[in-house]
Formats: sequence, structure tokens, C-alpha cells
Amino acid sequence: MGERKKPTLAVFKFASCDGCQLSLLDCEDELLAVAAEVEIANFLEASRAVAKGPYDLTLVEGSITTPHDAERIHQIRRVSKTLVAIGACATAGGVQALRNTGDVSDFAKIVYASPQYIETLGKSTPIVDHVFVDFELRGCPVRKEQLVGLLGAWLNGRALEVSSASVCLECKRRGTPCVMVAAGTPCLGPVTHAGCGALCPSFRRGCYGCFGPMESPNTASLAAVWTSLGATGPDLVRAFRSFNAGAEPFRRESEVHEQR
Amino acid sequence: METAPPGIRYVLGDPGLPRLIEAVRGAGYRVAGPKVRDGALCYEELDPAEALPRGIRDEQGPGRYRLKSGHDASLFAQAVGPQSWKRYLSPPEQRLFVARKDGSGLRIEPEAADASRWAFVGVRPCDLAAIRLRDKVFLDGASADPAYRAVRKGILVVAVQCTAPAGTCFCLSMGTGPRAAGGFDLLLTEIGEGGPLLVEAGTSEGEAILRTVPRSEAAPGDLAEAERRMERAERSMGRSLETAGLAELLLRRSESPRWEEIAGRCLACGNCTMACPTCFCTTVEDISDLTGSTAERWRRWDSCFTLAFSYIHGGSVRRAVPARYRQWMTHKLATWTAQFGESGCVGCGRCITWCPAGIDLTEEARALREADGAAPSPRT
Amino acid sequence: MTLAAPEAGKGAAAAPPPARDPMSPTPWRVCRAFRETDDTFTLELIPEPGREVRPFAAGQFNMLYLPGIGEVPISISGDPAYPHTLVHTTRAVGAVTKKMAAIRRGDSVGVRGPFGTAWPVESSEGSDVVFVAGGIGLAPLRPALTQLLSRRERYGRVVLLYGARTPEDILFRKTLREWRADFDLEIHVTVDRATRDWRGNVGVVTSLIPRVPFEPGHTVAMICGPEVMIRYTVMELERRGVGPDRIHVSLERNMKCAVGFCGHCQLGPHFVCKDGPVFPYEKVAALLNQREV
Amino acid sequence: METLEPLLAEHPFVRGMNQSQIETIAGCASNARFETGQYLFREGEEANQFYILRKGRIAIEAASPTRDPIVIHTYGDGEILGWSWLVPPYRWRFSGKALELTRVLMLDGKCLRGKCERDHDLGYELLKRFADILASRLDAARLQLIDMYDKGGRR
Amino acid sequence: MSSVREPGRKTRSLRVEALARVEGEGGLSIKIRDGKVTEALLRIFEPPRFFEAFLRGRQYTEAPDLTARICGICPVAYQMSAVHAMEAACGQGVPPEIRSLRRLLYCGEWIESHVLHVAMLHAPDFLGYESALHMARDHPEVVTKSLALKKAGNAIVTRVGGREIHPVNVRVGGFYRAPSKAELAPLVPALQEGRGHAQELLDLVAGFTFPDFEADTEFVALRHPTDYPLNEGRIVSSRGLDIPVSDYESHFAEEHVRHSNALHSRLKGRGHYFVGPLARYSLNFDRLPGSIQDAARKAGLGPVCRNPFRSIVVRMVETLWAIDEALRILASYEPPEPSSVPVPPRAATGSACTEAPRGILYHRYRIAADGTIEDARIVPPTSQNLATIEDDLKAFVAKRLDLPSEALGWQCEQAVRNYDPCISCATHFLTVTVDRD
Repeated sequence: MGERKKPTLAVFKFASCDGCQLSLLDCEDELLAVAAEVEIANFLEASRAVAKGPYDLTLVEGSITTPHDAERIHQIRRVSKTLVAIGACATAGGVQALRNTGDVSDFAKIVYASPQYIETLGKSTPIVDHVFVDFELRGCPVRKEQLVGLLGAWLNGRALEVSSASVCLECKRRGTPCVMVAAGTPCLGPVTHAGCGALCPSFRRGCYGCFGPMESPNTASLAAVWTSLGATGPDLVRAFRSFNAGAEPFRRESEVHEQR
Repeated sequence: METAPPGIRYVLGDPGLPRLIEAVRGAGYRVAGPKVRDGALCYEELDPAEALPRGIRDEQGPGRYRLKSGHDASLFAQAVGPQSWKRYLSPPEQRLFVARKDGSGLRIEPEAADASRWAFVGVRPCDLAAIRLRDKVFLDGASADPAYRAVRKGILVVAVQCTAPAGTCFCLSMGTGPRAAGGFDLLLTEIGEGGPLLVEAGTSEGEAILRTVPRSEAAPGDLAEAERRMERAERSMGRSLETAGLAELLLRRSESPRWEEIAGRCLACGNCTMACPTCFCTTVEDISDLTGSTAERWRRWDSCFTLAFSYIHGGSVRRAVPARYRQWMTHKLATWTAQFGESGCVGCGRCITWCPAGIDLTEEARALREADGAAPSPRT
Repeated sequence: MTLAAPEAGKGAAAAPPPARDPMSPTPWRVCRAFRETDDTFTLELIPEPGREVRPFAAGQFNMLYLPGIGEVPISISGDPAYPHTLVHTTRAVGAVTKKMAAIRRGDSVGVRGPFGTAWPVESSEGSDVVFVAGGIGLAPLRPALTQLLSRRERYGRVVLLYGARTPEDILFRKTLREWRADFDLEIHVTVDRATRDWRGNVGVVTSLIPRVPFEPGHTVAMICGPEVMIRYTVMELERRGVGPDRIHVSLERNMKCAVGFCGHCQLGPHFVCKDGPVFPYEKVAALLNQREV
Repeated sequence: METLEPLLAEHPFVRGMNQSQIETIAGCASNARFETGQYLFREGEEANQFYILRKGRIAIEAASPTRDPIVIHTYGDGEILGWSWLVPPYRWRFSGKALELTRVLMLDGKCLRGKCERDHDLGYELLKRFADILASRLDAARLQLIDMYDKGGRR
Repeated sequence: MSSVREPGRKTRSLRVEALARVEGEGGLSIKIRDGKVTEALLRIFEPPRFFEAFLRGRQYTEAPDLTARICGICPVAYQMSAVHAMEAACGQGVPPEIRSLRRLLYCGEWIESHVLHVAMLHAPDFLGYESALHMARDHPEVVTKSLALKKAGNAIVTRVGGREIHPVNVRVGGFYRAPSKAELAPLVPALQEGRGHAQELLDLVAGFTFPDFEADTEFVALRHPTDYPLNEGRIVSSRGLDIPVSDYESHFAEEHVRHSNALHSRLKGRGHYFVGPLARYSLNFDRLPGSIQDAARKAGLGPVCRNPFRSIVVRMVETLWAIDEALRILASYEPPEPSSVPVPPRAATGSACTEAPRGILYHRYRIAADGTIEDARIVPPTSQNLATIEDDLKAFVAKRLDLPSEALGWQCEQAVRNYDPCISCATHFLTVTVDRD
């Protein structure tokens, strides 16, 4: 049986928790189908078989936090036909971008006995700050359905439909009564990028923004709503400064409340 | 739905409603009605053993909704909840068809309609109007939507007149409530705190069901009580909207600075459009399996507040939020009339209550009117 | 194959009744597929055996569907007299049209339609007719020209003004040649950017309007092209004295359902999919001059 | 000498002018004919006339050191060509070349400038008409700049 | 992998550039001089992420969500240690219903993580494949059933926690919303079916050939008065340690070691120790129900297992146990009402240790009266095992010096995978200079 040449897939990791690439292994129902359609050419977490590039599709997890990684991402870009950044680290710098608000050596001193050995950059930055990125999948972590959707779209030449509207649309479709309106629970849903399926409100908690800012986030208006619900300035700083602290609209809004 | 002659009004005694629902179920319907979930009254399927919640009252204001319980044993002493019956008539997510490739050929299998016949219990007059408006969109034009038609033709509407409007209600202004004018199979009016319900049939099917439950003909006192309650409801509307010349006003004020001002508060989150019982916009997504041999198209509720909504090759038409809010409000209150012969707003107040930023459509209309130089209309 | 008779003798914007299940595509076969220019191509579709063929009117569009890829509205550019061959010419710009550009003879394409309003070809009888096309906008006008030319004697002067970006972008060269040779039709083609070998006109299509002969008081204009072009074309036509009630334009908005259910294509009170795409200019004039409507 | 006044009078350009104004202008007019490829004027030359195209086609070109001249616009029957005579320093911005045998009415700009200085009513009438021409040129140039068929072109 | 023989000297260097099928990224380098293993290093490429520093100034309620991001493989473990530590600080316990639901959630992670390791990461070594996907060509059943079993574990985490990775439902004091019985009901058939798969997988791995290798390292695990340990218990060791979790830091310390710029955890005055399934199993065999003990015996295990290669068998025994425990909890599940208890903050320090799939995970927080976190310390299992892994490697390589480099390299990789190291977790405290040349 002549085997047609399958497109190659590579997965690379930068500073991250591994969760986004693990999402691929969590696609239990689709994993073997994926393996049948693509050649997994570089996916260390899954296989010790490593093929050299160029790769047809490269998924990049994690943010750039070291000088070495800032070099490595360029190498990866060079051998990747299509490069997709997956997850909050790769698209916004991730939780480790919390360092961006302060002096990284202060953080290092808290954690490490010998901080002089730490080789790290002052800021944690998304992949797109370093190389051209063909597509971004948001989320901390990405939703595995979107990952499978991405592969399906890519294999078939379809434009991947990822709504950049608010979480509220998903929440309302799901039929969850708004936690902010019905319970007074502060929620970042109205300024947060859809994609999670409005998970947190379905568990009666406010969205904490793990998919980052939506397409036209009115963070100032939402901050005013939060304030009316009793949130303080520090609450707002912390709310906008979590897993997408490095995303510009969230960073700006957090700074507004830091100054007050 | 066949309209029955103006019916005799009856009184159902206390366990009357469960008996009525049982009869509805007996006629082959799945029953959906109000249920308390996550702090709100949601319209969900009722189990046979399940009773409607009693003694629940609601407090509604811009961006605020709270349920209070334990007042009395009333069944319907609240206004509408966050959801509307559009969940059933136009599901939030719906597969339209499956496409299969065989060789170079293509087979399209339209989604088979769900055979369920639904009975909606507790439909408020504003929502009756909303269903009528949806019919105009999906049934009455040159084309009819097969999926909508399939659900719509099977529903039985057990409506209830509103005796306790909420702070965001303005159905009186829109001429849709609190009295029900039609579009129901059965119509209830609560005439005591957890006690008797006045009931009348609006269709022969409703009448047939009514005939099977214990009932007594309403006494003049019952009718007077119902009337007293309806009058009280009309007096206790939380909001009002001056509709005279409103459509022209909105079109005239399309460049008003007020739109910018609203956009300062508007989150462009789309909650208003999702909560609105008449908003009908949808988008579709085409998906496939990894090999591309089987594909599906899904239809989902969409919102004119998203950038993708007005996307044409090269960019979105309504990029700025003022334009998006203007589109929504102008469509609802002005251009809808040109499209479908009446306003797209039924005065249910959901867009006000469920706007996290508490933007009040009636207030914005008033502000636009004031800026237009017209005399400010009195507030209720 | 059953063929419903085309409805004859209808007035302006007469369009056949819509399909019963407007939401599900019907498979058609590609009988010809070819490149027109660098980024445009034409698909000719024929029905599967036994399938109903619905008549279409000049100016109407179909939704063309590639399974798992998506669906796009594309005007019909073929001859309304031969509805059993659907001709679609389009530009490869998005994922769907790019994939469509690679389609070959024998492949299947899903078709929903025809949808929308038509050019006022019949009601323009007795008048001078000016067609103004920009870019790919010639495709939706071709059926109107074809239909008009089949009854050429019923019209006064007929002019086609066609603007393209460069000489390489000129569509339907063969058709244009034939029309020039065989019919009493004045054709002016102009390009925004000339290349070395181009001997024709240079300049935007609107600049042709002052120099062509037609009687403004008795002229019907049909315009199709980018919205910017439409606005300036209307301005030039009005300068020449063509009344806005005699100008017709074809508009583009986001379309998903094509029958007024999805709401995307709204332009003020109009659903471009069912109240358009062809509009009397009067109806949309105010809207086209407003921002972000 | 044969007067060109009747030829001029039927052109829309002079519509609304009084007879004496038309005659005054006609006094500055002459007939000219250009063969295919012949230049009417060249970039940088003194601009002392404008043209009313009676029949033919003219291309406006910009010279380029490394390639053939770039054609910016073409003009046809009935169109007015040339406004450089009106604006100091009275030099042609571009070159004009006949694309086919072209007949024109050539109007002497120096002559007209003098007449306009003496007769401001005539000057105003001429200026209004040229303002319109200049505006059209600007519109056309802007539309070309937009490159409207490139993005947002319809399907 | 590369091997360098330096001419004239009997020195041999072995490098595994990037370890595959482990969580996170690291390499391995081994130096052999004159027939002796002089160095066995796990090299960590993962950059530091400063979690303990970021935690300062955050609210005590945020710790579960923030620390989950240390590791995408075992986020539940981080959430569990975080909430228990905060509850300890605030002096507030949770009712048994909430405890049960937490155990259920944790079982989900155990099943998911263990099966991921056993079937996807570890088994291919024994069967000679590059990956589970390669293995699937010859053993489709094994992979398919393993995926189904893994899915059943993930389904628990999803139903209870909201999603597999970084669940959203865990909070200090309990859960944001207790799932309804109807929501959890579909878990039961999947687990029942999964139990069969788990037994088959256990049978399969029990039949693998294991190198004869044992190390006499001190085992450390939690021990609970009645249950197999998950969320609570005392810290005990195979050499008699028996302390409350609050005493952790007086017995355990992180030390600098000469050959590494990583911090290695040690038992003060006693040296390396070992956490994880082998330790947990060997110290708590008597806490396993009889049926699981039987299954373990049938799989060839005694009550104590010291061969790290056999950890794959122990993981499957633990998986079986987690399935049974989950089914037991589900059988009597009633949604806790309320779904969480109030845990008002106070100025205090609290610590907790829970059994992550890879071993004990220690959290300690000092919080202010308003709930602001002032100081945080997190010790993940992999950091506690690093020194042991390196020591075991030395011993392992010493017996296999005559193997060609390629084969020895792969065997070393396999040996590392025995420990299921989670480098993502480890790095949050490791001092790292990136060295990939």
C-alpha cells in the first residue's frame, strides 16, 4: 500500500506548565485519528522519535523568558511553514509575565538562594513579539476542542473560526444566568475572549480572564461595574493581572488601578 | 393554531395547575416552565413530579436581578427571567446538516427535526409578542426556516398574564402587556396568593385540554379580582418608553454624540442581544472530521456587537462600538418596523436587567429624544 | 432533470420564488473550471441527474458551499436563459474561494439559491442603459448585459464602462471582444494602473462617465463594484443628470443565510441578501453615505 | 480668418457664458492636429495653452529614468486638457501624447491670462470651470490612490 | 544523543540532549572516567517562573488557581495542597462531603496521570517503541483502551472541576458549585468499563521484563489512619520518620550540591529520599483494600517494591485503587450543601502536603489578617526525587558500562522515566542556566 506523504507536525515548548501541549494528549478520542493524518515529527512529550524540519505545522507553547529561548524561537520559525502559538503563555506571556510589572531580580531573590545564577529576561513575552505567528489559540490552557478544530481546519484548508467576542456570548448560549447580574459576583467575562465555553460562570464563579482580552474590551467600564459591586483598587489590579497579565488591555487597566 | 371563540373563563382550584400540566403532558407534550437555577428563574423542562416554584419574587433593575423567596405561595408574582423561549424555538446551537463526500460526489443530509412537542408553561405577554415577532422572521417571509417551523408548529402555549411587573418592565409602552391579547392556547391569571387561577382557552386545542381538568366557571368576583390585578400591574410598570416618532427620532439622530457616550459604558459583550427574546441573529460554522470526508454546519446565536458580525473581505463594517450599539438599538426600535411592520422591542426589560453595565434602553431613548429638542417625556 | 419555466414579463427586480428548504445546499457538478485572471476564476456547474433546476434572474447570487470549508455568496455570471448551467466567476480571496479556485471538473459543489433581487433589465426597455463595472463587479453585470443584448433592439444607447486595476485584471476578455464585434454596444475599458503594453484608457472608471454619449434623462444606470467606486460613480452620473431613481447598485455585506434569517447583511432597514443585492440607489443613498451603518 | 467661435460654443465648457465671453475666448483659440505618438507638450516646458479634445485620445505621462513613461491618465473626445497655464510657474507637470490621430481646439493661455486680468468677470467664469476640472482630477487621483479593487473588492 | 570518547583517556561522556516522554524539558549527561561513573546529571532547560514570588501580595483565595499553573499535568495536586494549606492557616476544616468530593477529583487526576505515564510514556520503553503512537500500530487495543481509561479519569476532573487542565471549581473551603448527581452519573459506567481496561493494562505491564535493579533509598509518603493517602496524613518514611506535615521544614531541607546548580531536597542529616508511587505503596500497602492487595500480589508485587522499573506496575495498582475509590465515592454521592464552607482569613502560617501522582507536594503559606499572602513555599515531588534519580542513575550505569552508547543512552532515558519526573514542576524552584550545547 503506497503511503501518501503526511504533513508533519511539531510541538515546541518554552516557559510554560506543559498544559497546552498536554491538551493534545488529552484528545483521547481524536489522538489516533490525528496520528493517522499527520506525521508527528517533533513532540517530545509524546515521542522520542524526532525528525528534522521543516515542519508543515508547528505548535508553540510557552513564553520567551531567556536569551537562549529568544534565539531558539527564530530557529523554530525558520523550519516551520505554519506556526501557531497555543495558550496564554505563547500569546500573552502567561502567568510568568507577572514579572513584567516589577524588577525580575527582586522576584529571583525571593525564590532562589543564589539568584546570581538565574539567567532570565526581565520580561516574559509572547511568541508574536519575536517572530511572525500565523495563528494564535488563546487560553490557560487552550481548549482541546479548539486544538482539534485547528488541526481539522489546517488539514482541510479551512479558515479556523475562533470567535474573539466576549465570554458572555458563550455563557448566554449555555443558558447560565449572569453571575454578576444575578449574584453580584464580579466577572471578567464581558472583556474576556471567548473559547472556554463560559466555564467559570457555569460553576457560579466569575470569569477570571484566562483567555485574555476580547476583541474590543471596555475594561474601564467593567472596572466601574466591579467597583459598584464592592471591588477595591487592589482587587482590580489583581483581577487584570493574572494569566494574561502581559496582554496590553489588561496590563493598561491594571496600571490604572495601581496608581489610584 | 386554531383560534377558539372568546372562551368562558374558569377558575382552577389550588392543585389545579399540576392537574392542568398533567393534562398537557397527557396530550403528548414535553413541558417547560420556570425553575429556580443559579439564582434566577430559568425556563427548563419540568419533570412530572416537579412543581412550579412558589413564593418567588424578583427584584430587577439595570444590571441587577435578585430572587427573593418565602413571601407567600404565589406562582407567578414575578416578571421574566434571564432566558426566553427562543432557546426552544431557535436553539443556541443547532446542526443544520451533515455533508458526506463519496468519491467526487456530495451528499447533504438536512438535520432531522426533533419530534418533541413542547408545552411552554408561564409564557408572559411580552414573550407572546416575541414569539409572534420571531414567526414573522422565520415563517412569514418569502422563505421559511425549516428547523424553526418544525419546533414552532408543535408548541402549546400556556400563557400567564403579568400581575407583578419588574423594575425593568415596559410592556405597557410597547403595547404587548401586561394583558395577553392572543397567541396562547391557554391563558392563566393568578387571582390569589397561591390560590385560584383564572384560566381561559385561546384555541380549540387549549379548550380540549381545559375540558379534561376540574374547573369551575369564574364568578364575577374572580373576574373583578383579575381586572383589579391587571390594572395594578399597568400602574406598576418599572419603566416606560415613549414610542411616538421613536423610529424617526433614532434615524434622525444617527450621528448623535450620545452613541459615543453610550459606548463609554457599553461592554460590547452582546448580553443584551442574547437576552432579547426577539433578537434572531445567528452565524454558522462549518466543521469537518480530520479527513474532511464528513462535514457539518452548525448555526449559533450571534450578536451584532461582535466584530465578525459585519465582516466583509477587508474588514468589519461596524468597527467602533458606537456603531454597534447604534445598530442594535436602531434595528430594534426603528428599522425593525420597516422590515416587519412593528417594533422589534416587546418591552420585556431583559436587555436592561442583564446588561452588566446596566445600560437602559429606555433611558438612552429618552436622552436621544431630549437632545433632539423634544420635550422630555415624564418618567414613571 | 426538470426545468421550471422562467417567469417572463416581470418588472424591475423580478426574482423567482425561493426554494422550500433554503438552508440546505444541493450538490452540483463542476463541468468546467478555469482561471480568468491571476486571482479570479470561473466555475460552470451542472445539476446532478434528476435534480430540479431553478430559474435565476440577472443580478441574483448563489451560496456556494465546499463541505467542511465553508460557504460564500457569489453572483451568477452566466446567461439567465440557460439556468441549467450555473456560471460563477469570483476572486480567490478567502479560505473558501481559494479552495474553490483549485476545484476541478467532476468535483461537487453545494449550491443554495438563487437568492436576492435582480437588475431591472426588462423595465429598462426603451431607455439608454449605462453599465458601470469595477473589478470583479463585471461578473454580476454580465447576465444583465447578456439578457439585454439578446433583445438589443428594445433599448436605446447601451454603454458599458469597465474599470480594472491593471490590464492583467480585465475579466471576460473574450466576451468583451464578442460584444464589441457583434452588438451595438459601446464598451470603454480603463485601468487604474497601466502596464507597458497597454494601449487603452488609463484612469478610474468614473472619469469615463463625462465622455460617453447617453441621454441622461432617459438613461438607466446599473453599477457594480467596490462601494467607494459606486459612490463616486453615482456622483458623476448625477452630475450628468441621471436621476437617482434610475440608478441601480449591487451591494455587498456579510451574508450567512441569504434569506434574511441571520441578520448579518443588514444595511439600515434592508437585508442585502433578500432586499438586495441590487437596490435602486434612492433606497440606499443615505445609508451609503453614513459611516459604519 | 475662419472663426472658431461656433466650434467652441457647442462645448459644455462654455455653457452659461455670455456671447461676448465666448467670442473673447474664441479669439485665443486655434485648431490643431496631432499624429499618433506626437507629443502635445512635454513635462517641464512652459505651459501656454490648454486643449479641448475634439476627436482622439491623449495620454498624460510621467517620465521615469529607468522605464518607459508611466501613463497616469488618458483623455478622450470632448475633454478639457491642461491646467498648468493657469497656475504659476506655468510649466507642464506631465507630458501629453496623442495615442491616435487627435484633433483639438488649442487655447492660448498667455492670451487668456491677459484677457482675464482685464476682464475679471471672464476670469471668474474661467476659474470656476477650471476649479471643477481640477476637482475631478483630484477625485480621480484619490480613487486611484485608494486602489479600490485590491482590497474589499466584491466576490 | 551523543557520545564522545576522548582519545588517550578512558573517559566517556554520554548526553541525552532532550528527554522525551517526560513532562517538561530536560536532558541528561553522564560522565564515565576509568570505568567509573563520575557524574550523572539531569539537566533542566526549563526556565524559572518565580511562582513563590508572584504569590506574595495575592489573596489567599487565589493560591489554588495560581499554583495550578505550575504544572499542567497535576494541577489538581497543586490546588489540593493549596486549599489544605490555606485552610490550615485559617484553622478551618471542611465537612466530610467536601472531603469526599476532593478525593474524587484527585482520583480523576491520579487515573489520568498514571495512565498517561504508564501507557503513553513508559510502556513504549518496555515494548521497544518510540512512542505510544508507534506502539498503536502493533498494539491498537492497548492504546485504545488506555486512552478510554485515561478519558474516564479526565472525565472526573472535568465533571467535578470544569476542565481537565487547570480546573476552575476548586476553592478554599470547598467548591464553587457542587456537581449534581445527574452530572456525575455518566462517570460510573465509564469507570466500570475502565476498571476492566485497567486490569488488562495491569496484566500487561506485570508481564514486562524488568531489569534487576533495586536501590535502598529512604521512602517518604503520607500515611493516613484509615485510608490510602491522598489529601492528608502524617509524613512517614521507611526509616521511621513520622511527623505532622507542619514539621516538614524542620526535617527536610534543600541543599546545594556540587555538581548541579539545582537545589536538591534532602532529609536533614539523612540524605536523599524518594517519594512517589513506590514509596506510597510500600508505606501504605496495608491501607489498600484486600481486592487491590490481591491484584498487586497477582501482578507479582510484594507489600514493598524497591525496583523503580516496577513502578509501572505500582502505578497500575494505584490506578485500580483510584478507580475503586472513585466508584465508592460516586455510589454514595450527595452534593455537599453548601458546596463550600466560609474560611475567613487570619494572620497565620499554614502548610499542607498531599499525594500528587508523583509523590508528596508540600505547600506552606504565611498570610496576613486580610488574607494577603506574605510568603509562600512550594516543594514539588520531582525536586525531592532529583538527587535520588541521579544517584540511581550512577548505580544503574555502573553495571552497564559495556553497552554501546546508543543502547546505554536509551536505557538511561528509560531509567529516568521510571521516576515520571515532572520538570515543569521542578523548575519553579530550580536555579537554571540553560545549557543545551
